[in-house]
Amino acid sequence: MRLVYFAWVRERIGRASEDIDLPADVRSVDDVIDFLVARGDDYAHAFAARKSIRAALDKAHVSSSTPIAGARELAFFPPMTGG
Amino acid sequence: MRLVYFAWVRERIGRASEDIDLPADVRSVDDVIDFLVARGDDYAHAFAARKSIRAALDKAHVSSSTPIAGARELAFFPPMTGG
Amino acid sequence: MSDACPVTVSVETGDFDVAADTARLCGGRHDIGAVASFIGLCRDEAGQLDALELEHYPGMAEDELKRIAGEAAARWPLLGVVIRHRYGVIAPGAQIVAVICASSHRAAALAATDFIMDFLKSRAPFWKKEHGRRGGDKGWVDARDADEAALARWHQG
Amino acid sequence: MSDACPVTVSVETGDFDVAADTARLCGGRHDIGAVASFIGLCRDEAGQLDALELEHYPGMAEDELKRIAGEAAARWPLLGVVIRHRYGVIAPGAQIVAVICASSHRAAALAATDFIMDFLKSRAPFWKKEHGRRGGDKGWVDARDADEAALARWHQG
Repeated sequence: MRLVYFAWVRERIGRASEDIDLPADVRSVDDVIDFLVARGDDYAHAFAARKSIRAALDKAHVSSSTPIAGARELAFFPPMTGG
Repeated sequence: MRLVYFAWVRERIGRASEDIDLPADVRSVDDVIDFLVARGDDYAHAFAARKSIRAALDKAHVSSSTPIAGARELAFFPPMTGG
Repeated sequence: MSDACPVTVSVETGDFDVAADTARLCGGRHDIGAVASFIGLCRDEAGQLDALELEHYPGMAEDELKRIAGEAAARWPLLGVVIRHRYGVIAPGAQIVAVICASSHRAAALAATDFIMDFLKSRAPFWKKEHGRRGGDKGWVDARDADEAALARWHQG
Repeated sequence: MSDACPVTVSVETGDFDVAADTARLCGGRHDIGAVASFIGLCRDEAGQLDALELEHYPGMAEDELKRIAGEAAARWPLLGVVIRHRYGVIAPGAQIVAVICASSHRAAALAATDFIMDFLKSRAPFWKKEHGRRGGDKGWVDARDADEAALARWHQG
């Protein structure tokens, strides 16, 4: 799966995107966050304020309980501040 | 006192303005309307739908019970339709 | 707040330029974060209209527009207001009225524009007459009850 | 209603021209009686800001703006919507975002513009970073609770 990061999530993780093979038991957006946090301190830092992180699956907003099955791209970012 | 008329009030009365010496017992905007209606059919026609006629005293909106003492110009017109 | 809010009002036969007014409002200052505007156009849905003719009360029209702009500036932290209203003969598709409100934040600019249009419709002394396609005089436009009712929105709070 | 409502959306680094967009929306038609617009500008009240940098999610940003415009067109009888949002480095005083809504009547045009700005602020994937005067990085702008709360206005009725 392709993971993409924006704003300070991107800065903390240290990259804009990456392709990761996720284990079969990683089923929801929440599971992906757990998986990433366990990977290292940069990820743990990025997701420290976990409730404020937003996710989009194939470029549509989703809640963190959403299943990721069949999706190609998962994005994580802070609350939006456009306009 | 100078009386000025707009839109269909002006058309029904047949003039845009006139200067009239009002009797001493004509004290309010309502009194002016009564005085005009008694003057002739054109005035009676103009003020037939009396509740819908608006008045302005020296270019400020007033209610029909407002005293006219000291004012120089009294305007009558239909509900406004600008914008 | 109204001390800091320049107000420009005009009642003229000629057309106006909202882009130029917006540029003038914002020129040389960096405290404006939001500009809301409204343009009212001469509408002719059915293709029956040759033109609108707008009558106004000279002097009072300008005064009322200034008064309404001042009320908006007293209610919201505005950094500039422009109100332009034309009179005379106006063809379908042409501009009739424009309101522009500048502020630091969007909520104030948008609400003030809405407020000014509501009061302008029912309080500024203008009257519209329709001229029909075949030279026929279709008569004076009736005031809409909805316009008067719209004012009630602003009396609460 | 949305069939009759052309929607134009753009996410670009370059500036936009609201007057040109308005003319394009209204050109050659006489059924538009009201055009409301909103322009968001880069604000620097304290003179501390060198520039804003806007990051966005390519693809999703355009999709979200189109989705929000479509929701507005489903709620109100609109005759045209334009949403333009810039990204990249934007200097104080420069334009960031514009929303233009055309309709037969003013209430729809104004409400739709307000609605689109509210949803754009909290749902369109853009993020602002401030660059300070002395080259210092002032960091990412925090989302305002007020922006999220503004959405609640549209959930009733």
